Amino acid sequence: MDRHHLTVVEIAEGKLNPDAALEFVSDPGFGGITMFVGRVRDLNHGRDVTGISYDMFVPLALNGFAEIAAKAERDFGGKLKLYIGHAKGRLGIGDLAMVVAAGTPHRDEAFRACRQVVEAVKHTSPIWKQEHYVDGDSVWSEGCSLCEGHAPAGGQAHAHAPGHHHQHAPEPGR
Amino acid sequence: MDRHHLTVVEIAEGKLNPDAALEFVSDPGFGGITMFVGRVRDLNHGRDVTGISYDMFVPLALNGFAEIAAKAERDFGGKLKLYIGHAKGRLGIGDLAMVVAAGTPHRDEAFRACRQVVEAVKHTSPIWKQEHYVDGDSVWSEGCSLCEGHAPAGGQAHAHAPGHHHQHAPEPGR
Amino acid sequence: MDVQVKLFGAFRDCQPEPQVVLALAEGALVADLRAALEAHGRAHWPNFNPALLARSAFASDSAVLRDAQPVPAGVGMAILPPVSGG
Amino acid sequence: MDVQVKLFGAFRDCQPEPQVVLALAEGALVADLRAALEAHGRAHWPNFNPALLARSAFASDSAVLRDAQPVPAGVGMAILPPVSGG
Repeated sequence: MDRHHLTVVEIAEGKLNPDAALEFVSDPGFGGITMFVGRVRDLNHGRDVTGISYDMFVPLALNGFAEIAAKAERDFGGKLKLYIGHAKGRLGIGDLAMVVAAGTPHRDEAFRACRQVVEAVKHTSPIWKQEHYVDGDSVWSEGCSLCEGHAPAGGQAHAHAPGHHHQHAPEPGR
Repeated sequence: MDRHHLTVVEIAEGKLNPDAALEFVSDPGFGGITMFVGRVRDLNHGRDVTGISYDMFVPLALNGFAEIAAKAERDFGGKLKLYIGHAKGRLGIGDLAMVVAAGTPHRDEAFRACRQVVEAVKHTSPIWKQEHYVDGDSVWSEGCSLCEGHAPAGGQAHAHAPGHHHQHAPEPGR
Repeated sequence: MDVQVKLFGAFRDCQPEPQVVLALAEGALVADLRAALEAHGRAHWPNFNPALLARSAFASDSAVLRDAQPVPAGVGMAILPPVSGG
Repeated sequence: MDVQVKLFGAFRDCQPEPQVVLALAEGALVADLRAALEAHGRAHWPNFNPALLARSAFASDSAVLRDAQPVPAGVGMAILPPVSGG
């Protein structure tokens, strides 16, 4: 699946590279590229954040990225290149947690594919974040359950609206 | 309006820089950045394209970018940084025609602001493109009329849906 | 008064120079400017396309002006064919 | 059979080691693995949160497994709390 680049970057070994993502999804036949960059922000629910640790079950996460990419390819007609990258480890404020880029012939598909992939990664990937606060406290974020009844089988994105926010699950890094 | 960077880049003098756009819309309080990059593609409506010339009425275009940014700021609550850049002159295949980036605290606003701005720039900015073909022919693209009855006064985006394509106006560069 | 009109898009191909100067009565409206440009085009431009002019807007440096508005004095104008940016 | 379960997210804080090994009967289902992990948690983890376990899924390296499915033999398993990537 060389039209899709799927990667997990251990922060101790490197950083996510938006330029590489843009480059990867470029093609002489593509007029539109949409990219999302998720960064660690300094404040969440009124608490001063010093950083976020991302824990991840890497083989399953990469498997899930491949399913997400395959679904996007079906949904957007095959003329699509995708880059899905996520960071792992302890990140500071402003560090890049996630980079998703989609290249397509026309812009509408690029926007929609990028959005769909970002939501699927956030709602189905085995990734957990622990927020670290100025006062020394740390809290694991609540999130989307992968149990039946919460998510469909097959690891695909469940039916959250794009703007969905969990009542039970604030999304601290975003 | 230092939260918004609005620029027209003459291709003879430089290129649009996606890195600079990402950098500009970054902020310690922002968790989401969405960027759109429009590139010249090699084929349109079955004709082999060798390049596109962008003609532009620069002062009015920059004025329009400022109106588009002001509207986005109203619509997305003020916590928003925007970069709007467009190229001018004769571009080759793969050259960047347009870069729009939006940074916001949460990703939903970043996606929606970026999309809204891209559509507004495409539908209301005084920018014209002339496609150049392998056979030496050149054609000015049809597009959105700015006359009353076609577009509202005030230079804001008219009521096209995001996925809108003109029947009378193929969008060759996208 | 003389009004300079900058040409854009397909109007660039009507003549080598990027603008025309048209004579209008004092207090002329944008509709009068449109009529004057149409008369000029029919008289001087072999490839003039009246249908394109009908779909084109007039603008100053800072705003699109409607047919019922007066042509501002001492300001350069522009003729804007349908746009296709990005 | 012995089944290794890797711990993720908040379960990381239950013990220093990143996995537990649980003894299950041959042919055990994921539901049995869930019960065994709950018993282990109640017995050994002072900060064990049964409500979190109830919202957590079990998975192999390649797929999330449902409670009615058998635990695959000879494969490492993982306990996945609700996810919050990105």
